Amino acid sequence: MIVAKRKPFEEIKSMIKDYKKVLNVGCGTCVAVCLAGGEKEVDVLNAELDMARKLEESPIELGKITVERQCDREYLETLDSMVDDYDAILSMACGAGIQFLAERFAHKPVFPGVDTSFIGINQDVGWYEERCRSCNSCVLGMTGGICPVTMCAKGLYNGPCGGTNQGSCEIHKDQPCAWYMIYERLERQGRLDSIMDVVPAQDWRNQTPRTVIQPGYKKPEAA
Amino acid sequence: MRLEYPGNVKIIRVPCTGKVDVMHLLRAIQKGADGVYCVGCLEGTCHYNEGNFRCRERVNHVRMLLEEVGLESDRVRMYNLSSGEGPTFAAYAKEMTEHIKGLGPNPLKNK
Amino acid sequence: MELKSGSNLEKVLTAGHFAFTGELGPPRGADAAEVREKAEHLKGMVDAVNITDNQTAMVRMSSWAASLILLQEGLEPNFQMVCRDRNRLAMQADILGAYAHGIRNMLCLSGDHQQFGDHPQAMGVFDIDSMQLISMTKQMRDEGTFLSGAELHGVPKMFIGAAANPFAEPFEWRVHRLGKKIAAGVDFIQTQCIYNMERFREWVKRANDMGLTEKAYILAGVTPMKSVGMAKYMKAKVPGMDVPDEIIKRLQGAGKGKVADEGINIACDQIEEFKEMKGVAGVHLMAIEWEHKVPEIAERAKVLPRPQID
Amino acid sequence: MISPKLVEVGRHTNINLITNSEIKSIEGDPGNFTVNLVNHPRYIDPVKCTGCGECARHCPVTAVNEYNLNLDDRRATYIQYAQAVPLAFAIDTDTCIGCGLCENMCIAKAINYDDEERESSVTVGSVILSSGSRGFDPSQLDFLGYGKHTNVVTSEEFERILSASGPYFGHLMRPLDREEPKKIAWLQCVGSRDTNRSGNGYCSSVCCMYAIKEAMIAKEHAHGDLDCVIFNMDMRSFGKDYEKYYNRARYKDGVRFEKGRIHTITEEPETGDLKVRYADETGMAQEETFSMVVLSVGLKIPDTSAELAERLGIELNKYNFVNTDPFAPVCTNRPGIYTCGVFQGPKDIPGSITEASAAACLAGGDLAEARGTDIEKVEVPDEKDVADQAPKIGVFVCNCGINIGGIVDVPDVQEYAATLPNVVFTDSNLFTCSQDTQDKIKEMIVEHNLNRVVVASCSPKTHEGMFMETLEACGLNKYLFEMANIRNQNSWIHSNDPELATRKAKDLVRMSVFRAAELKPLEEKLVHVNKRALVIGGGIAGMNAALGLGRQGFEVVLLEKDSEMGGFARKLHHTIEGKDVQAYLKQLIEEVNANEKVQVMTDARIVGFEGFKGNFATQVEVGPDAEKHKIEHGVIIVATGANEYKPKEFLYGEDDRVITQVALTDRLEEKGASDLSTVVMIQCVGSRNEENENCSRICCQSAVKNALHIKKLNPDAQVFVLYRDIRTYGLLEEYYTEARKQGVIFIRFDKDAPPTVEATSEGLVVTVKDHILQQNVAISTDLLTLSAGMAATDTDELSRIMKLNRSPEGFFIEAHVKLRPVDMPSEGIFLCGSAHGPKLISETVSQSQAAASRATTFLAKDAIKLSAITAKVDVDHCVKCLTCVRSCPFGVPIFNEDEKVIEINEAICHGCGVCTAVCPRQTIQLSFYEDDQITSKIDALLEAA
Amino acid sequence: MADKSGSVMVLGAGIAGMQASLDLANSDYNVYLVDKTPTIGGMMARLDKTFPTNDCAM
Repeated sequence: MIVAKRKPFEEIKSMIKDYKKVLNVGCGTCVAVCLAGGEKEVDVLNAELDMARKLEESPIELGKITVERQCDREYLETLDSMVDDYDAILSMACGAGIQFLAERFAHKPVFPGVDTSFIGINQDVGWYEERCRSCNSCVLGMTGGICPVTMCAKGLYNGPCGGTNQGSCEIHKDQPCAWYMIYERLERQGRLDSIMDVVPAQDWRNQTPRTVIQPGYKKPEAA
Repeated sequence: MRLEYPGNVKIIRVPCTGKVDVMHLLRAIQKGADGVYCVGCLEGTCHYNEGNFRCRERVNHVRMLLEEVGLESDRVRMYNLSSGEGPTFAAYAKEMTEHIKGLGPNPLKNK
Repeated sequence: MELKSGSNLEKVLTAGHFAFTGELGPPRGADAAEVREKAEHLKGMVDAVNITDNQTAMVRMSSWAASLILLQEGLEPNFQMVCRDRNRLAMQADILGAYAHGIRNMLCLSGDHQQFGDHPQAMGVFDIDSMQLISMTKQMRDEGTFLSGAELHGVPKMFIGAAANPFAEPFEWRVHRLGKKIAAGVDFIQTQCIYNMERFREWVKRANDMGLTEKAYILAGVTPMKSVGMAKYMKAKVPGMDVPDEIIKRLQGAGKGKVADEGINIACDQIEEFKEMKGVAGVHLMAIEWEHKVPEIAERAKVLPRPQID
Repeated sequence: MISPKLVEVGRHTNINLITNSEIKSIEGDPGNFTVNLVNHPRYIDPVKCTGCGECARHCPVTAVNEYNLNLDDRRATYIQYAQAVPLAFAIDTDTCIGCGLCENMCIAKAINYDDEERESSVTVGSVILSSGSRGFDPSQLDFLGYGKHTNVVTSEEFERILSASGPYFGHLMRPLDREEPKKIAWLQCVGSRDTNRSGNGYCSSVCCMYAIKEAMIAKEHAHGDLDCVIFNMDMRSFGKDYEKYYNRARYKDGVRFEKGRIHTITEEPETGDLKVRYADETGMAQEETFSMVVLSVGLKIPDTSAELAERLGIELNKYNFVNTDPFAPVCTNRPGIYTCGVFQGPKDIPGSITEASAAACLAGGDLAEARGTDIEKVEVPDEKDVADQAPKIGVFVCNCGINIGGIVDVPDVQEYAATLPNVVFTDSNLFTCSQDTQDKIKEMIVEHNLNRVVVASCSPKTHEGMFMETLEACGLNKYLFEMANIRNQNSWIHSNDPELATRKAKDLVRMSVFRAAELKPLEEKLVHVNKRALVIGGGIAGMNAALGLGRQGFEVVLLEKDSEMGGFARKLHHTIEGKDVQAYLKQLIEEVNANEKVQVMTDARIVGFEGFKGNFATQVEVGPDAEKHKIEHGVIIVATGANEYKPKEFLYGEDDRVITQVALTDRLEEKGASDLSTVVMIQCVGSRNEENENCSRICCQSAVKNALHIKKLNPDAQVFVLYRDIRTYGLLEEYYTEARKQGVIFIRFDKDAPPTVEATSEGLVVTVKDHILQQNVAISTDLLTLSAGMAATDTDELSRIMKLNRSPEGFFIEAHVKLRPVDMPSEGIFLCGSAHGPKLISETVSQSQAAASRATTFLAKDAIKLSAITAKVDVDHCVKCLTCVRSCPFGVPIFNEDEKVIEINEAICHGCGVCTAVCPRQTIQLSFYEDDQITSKIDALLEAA
Repeated sequence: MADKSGSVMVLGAGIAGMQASLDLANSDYNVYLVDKTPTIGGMMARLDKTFPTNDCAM
C-alpha cells in the first residue's frame, strides 16, 4: 500500500494563501487506509484551514469531497461539475492521484495536501513501515524475501557494508542490518548458496515514467 | 451533590471518551468555544478498557493541530476522575474556566 | 610473471615481501601543502598510501586529486573510491583519469553512510556496490570494456583492492564475503582495524583453508590506540569494530603519559605476529591524524627499510 | 462502582424495595412461606418523594451523620448519600423537633408526620438472608484509646475521610486539628483473631486488603511524603491476584509492613500525635509515633441478626455466623431459607457477590415451576413509523418542585423552547417524573402527534429509562427521546445566580432540541436464546453448576476430558472440618447421572466453537473414537479446574521423603502417622515467587489440616510448619489456633531467606532462620511436606478455540474482579471453581451455583433484547483498512471472509464508540451517538446562540 | 404448581442482597428486597475505593 503523511500545515496554508475558494479532495483508498487523506483527514484539514484563515482575517470557503481513488478517471468524473466553483484544488491523494487530478483539471491550480512517503505495510494502527521502493527488478527470491534496496541503508546487492554491527545497521542501532537478516533467514532455510555469487550491477533504466501493462489486459490495436 | 462550578461549562454526553472524535473537539473550537475538555474515567479503570487513553491521544492531537493553526493548544484538555468524585469534577470545571479566562476569549468567536 | 598493474605495492607483494601500507586523509580545504606535509612523514616508510575518499562522509579534497599530489611527492597512492558519491559513469571516468595520471592502486569501498557526515541530507548514490565496483574495475582492466560492454581505448591497469571486516556478525559468513570479493576480482585486501587477535587468527585460518589467501594478498589493518578514550569510543561507537576489554585494560595499566606509547607497543606486537602469520601478506597501518608517528612506528615495528623493486 | 447496581435494583420491575423494615416471623413451608414484616415509619412517602431535597435544606435540626460515621452532620430530614436508592428522604425522629418546616416546603406532599409502625406480610417461595455485618466496635479495647484519642479512627471512618463525598471532601486530614497527617499506622486484627480481648477467634478476611488499599490511597491523596505502616501478624492477601496488589503497595508504593503486637497507644497532649508501643517479632518492645492511627476493625454480626435468626430458628455458630455445611455453603438448617454474604461468614465483596448468586440459584431453583408467575408483563403497543416524518418536537420543562423552578425562570425557558426549530409543543410541570405527568406526556404525544420528546429536568442516569418507557407506552420509539439536565448541571450548581441559571437552561434546552431533531428510531434486536447450557469440566465445580441449572429446569451438556468425573477432588479425603470428600463426590456423581436434564460426555474434547450469547455452537470429539458432536447452546460455564503444583524445589522428585500435602493426606490415610516422629512442612512452594506471584489460598489450611491429623494419629509426633504468613482466613483461623494448642510449631521465614534441605542417611535436615530466636534452626525430619500451590489446568487449546482470556498464571479472567466475579468478559460465558483461581471446596460449590444463577438470567428469557446503541458499518463506503478491527477493545469488528466486508456483530458490540472515532472514512456510526447527533449539540451551543 | 410462589424475599440490601435480587429478578422471579434502613447499598456504599483497581466504590 502507498503510505503518505499530511504535509506540514504551514506549507499547505502558504500554497493556497491567495485563494478564496478551495476544494479539498480526499482519496478513499491507500491514503485513507494509512489515515492520511480520507474523509476524516479532509475534515480535519478543512477545519484547521478555516480557523487559520479566519484568524488571518482572510476567510476561505472550503469544499470537500472524497472520491474512491484519484488515480482512476471514472472516479474523478464526479468532480467535473464541482471544480468550476473553486479557485483551486487541494488533493489528499498520493503523488499519482494528485497528478491525475491536475491533469484532468489542467486549468485549475492543484496543490498536494500530503507527502507521498513510500510503499509499505501496516504494523499496527497508524504505524507503517516501508517495504518496497518499486525498483522494477525484484531480487526478493534471492534474498529470502528481505529487500536489500529498501531495508539496507545503502541498497547494497552483494552483502553488507563494513558498517554492519552485531546485526544492526551502521546508521542506527535500532535499524536491523538487512543483510544480517537475509543471512539469518537463508541460513535457516538452508539457502545460503543463493547469495554466494556476485550480483552484477543493477539495471536502473526507465527513470522516465514506467508503464506496466498487465498481460491479458492489453487493448486491441485500433483498426 | 450540589457543588458550585462555573456556568460556562456545558456538558455533552458520550458513552465513553473513546467515542470523542478529533473533529468533535476541533469543531467546538472552530465554532467559537473558548475551551473544550474531555472528562474520562481514571486511567486504568475504563469500563471499555482503554477509551480514555485513546481520548488522551486525540486531545493531544487536537492540541497539536491548534498550535499549527495559531491558537493556544491549552484550550483543549483532558481530565480524569471517577464517577463518585463530584467535588473533583467541580474543581476541574473551575480550574479549566480559570485557565481559559487567562487565555482570553477564542479569537475565532464572531468571525 | 606479468604484473597486472605494475604498481610498487603489487611488486612488493609479488616479490614476497611483507608489505607495509599507510593512510592519508585529504584536507577539508584546497590547501595542497597540507597533503604534502602529511606525505612527508610517510616517505620511505610505506609501500603505498591509501588516500581516503570523503572519509566518514565529510567533504574533503577529492581522493584522486590528493593522490596526484602524492605522486608529485614521489609516493605511491592507493586511490580509494566509495560508491556513495557517484554513479557508474562518474566512477569509470575517474578511474580513467586517475590511471592517466599514473595512479595504479585502487581500493573499492561502499563508503560510510551519508547520515554520518556533514551533509546528511545528501542522496546516497549507491548505483553500484563495492562488489560491483571491483568487478567493473577488473572488467575495464582485463577485458578492456566499460561496464556497458562498450570497448574502451587505453586500458586502466589498476591493482584492485577491497576492504574486509573479519569481525562483523555473522562470523561464519565473513570468509565467504572475502571469497565473494576475490571472485569479483580483487587483488588485495586491507582489513578493518584488528584488535581481537583471536578472532582474526580464526578468520585467516578459515581463509587459508579455503585457499583464499593464495588468490589475493591480505594486509592486516592496524591502528595504534592513542588513548583509553579512543579505545572506549571505538569499542562503543564505531560500527563493525571489535575491541576486547584486554586492550582497554592494557592501555589503562600503562600509567599516566604512557598510554600512547603502550598503544604503539600493542600495534608492534600485532605486526610481529602478522609477519609470521600464514596467509597475511602485509600490514595496513591506519595512523589516523597521526601521520607524524608513522616513522617511529615503522621503526619500532622493524619493517624498515622498505624494499626497492624496479 | 456500586451505583449502577443501585439504579438497576431501584428501577427493576421485578424488585419491590421494602425499606425501613424487618422480618418478624416466617411461617409456612418451602415454596410457600408467609413472611411477616414490621415496617418502621419513614415519615416521608417514598412514592411521592421526588428526592428534591427541599425538606432537608430547610430542616433546622442538626444530627450526626451515621453515613459518614459521625464525622460530620446532617439534618434530621435526610438521605444517606446523593446516589441513594430509593431517592427518597426520611425523617430521623430521634432528633426531629417536629417544627413542620419540611412539611410546608414539600410541594410533593410526601411528608407524613403521622406515619407509624405497621405490620405487613407477603407470600414468597424462598427466603435469602443477607443481612451482612458491621464493623467491630473497638471502644471496648481501651488500650487502643479509641474514643479517647481523637486521631485514632476506625478503618470505616478512614474510608469516609478518604472519600470525596465524605466529611472532608476527600482531603486527607486527621480529625483533631484537620491537619494533613505525616505518618499513619494501621493496626490489623482489631476485633479479629483475638479470643482473649474481643472474643472473636475468626479472621475477618478483608482487613488486610482494605488496609493496604487505604494506605495506598492515602499516599495518593497526601501532598508530601506520607509514611504508612501496617502493623500485622500475617498479611493475608489470599485472593486472586491480591498478592500482586500487596507487592505493589510494598515494593512500589513504599507502604511499610511491620510484624508486631500492639501494647498501648497513648496521645501526646501538645501535638495530638500518637505513641504506639508494640512488641516486634523477636518480642522486643518498640515505640513509634504517628500523626494518626487507623484501627482495622473486623466484621461482626450485629445482635439484631442474631435475634432474627433466633426468631426464625436458624442455627448460628458461636460467632453468630450462619451454620452451614462445606458442601452446601449457602443453605441454612431451615429448608427454603438460604444465606449469603458476611452473615454466612467473613468475606470480601467478590465472595459476597458470588455467594449471593449461589443463594439466588438455590432459592430460585426451588421455585422453577413457578418462575414468571408473580411478575408483571409489560405490554408495549406497536410502534408508530415516524422515520420519514419531519421532526415534531415536544419540550417538557420540569420545575422539580422548587429545585429548578425556584432558581430557573421556567416559564421563560418554556417560552424560549417554543421558538426553537421543529418544536411544536411545550409544557412545564411541577414534577415531570410523577405518574400524572407521565400520563400527561402520553396524551400530548398523541394529541400533537409528537415524534421527538425533550425533557428538561434532572439526570438521564436516573430518569432516562423511565421517560423512554413513557414514549414506548404510546407507540413512539424510545430512542426519540432526549434529556436536558437543567437541575444537576444547572439549578443546583448556580443557585446563587438565577439569571445565569436561566440563561444556561435555555442553552441546554436548545442543545437538546437540536440533537432531538437528529435522532432516529432504533431497533433493539431480539436474539433467540437456546435454552441449553454447556458446562466444561466435570469436577465438583462443573457438576454443581450443571445440577444448579438442572434444578432451574434447563438442559445441560456436561463435558469432562477424563473418562470419569470428579476432577482434582478425587485425590482428596477430608475437608478441614472433617467432612468426607469421597462420599460427597460419589453422591454428587450419582445425582448428576440421575438428573435427566444433564447429559454427561466423558473423554470429551472441544475442537470447534462459534456464536455469541444465546446462540453458541460447539464441536466436540467424544470417546476413544473421537466421535464428533455439534452442541448448540445458549450459555457456557467454564469449570476446567486446577491441579496441585509439581514442585521443583526442596529435593522434590529426588528424595522419596519429600512429598506434597496431597501425597501426605494419602499417606496418612494409608499408613497413619505412628512411624513419624517429626514432620516438617514448608509453605508457599510454587506460590508467591517470581514464577507465580499469587498466593494459592488453600495451602495454609491444607498444612493445618494435615498437621492436626498427624497430631490426632500420633500426639507425640512433632510437626513444624515453616511459613511466610499463615493465611487461615475466616473461620479457618480456629483450626490454626487449635494446631498451635496441639503443639504444632510454626516458624516464619523471609522470602529472601528460604529454608534449605539436606538429605542425609538418617533423615532430612531442614534449616531455617527463626525470627524469634534470630538464629538458624536445623530440624531433622522423617518427612518433608511441601505445601505446593495450585497450578491451572492446561487450557491452551480450549482458550484458543473459544477465545477465552487467561491470566499469565493460566487462570481464566472474570469480567470484573469485584462486581462480576463469575461472569467472563464475553457475555453468556461464566466461570467457576479453581479454573478461576485456587479455592476451597465450599467456595467452589458456591461459585458454581453462582455461575448457574448467572447463566439462568440468560436462559430464563426466550430472547435477549440487544442494546440498540451499537456501531454500524456502511459497507459500501468502507475501505477495509482494519483500523476498527485493530482498535476495538473487544475484538468485535471482523473481516468477513465470505462477504468480504467488515462486520460488526450487534450482539457482541459493547457500544463504546471507539471504532467510530478511528474510522478514517467516517463509515462507522454509533447509534444514538452519531456524529451528527453530537455535532448538532456543539453547533446549537455555539452557533445558534 | 399452584401452591408454589414465584416470589423470593431477600433480607438485607447490601451488595449481596442486591446481587441475589438482581439474579432472581432477571430470572423472572418476583423479589421483595427488605432492608432495615431507608436506603439500599449496605456497607459497600460507605467505602471510598476498592482494590485492586482502586475504582471508586460508589
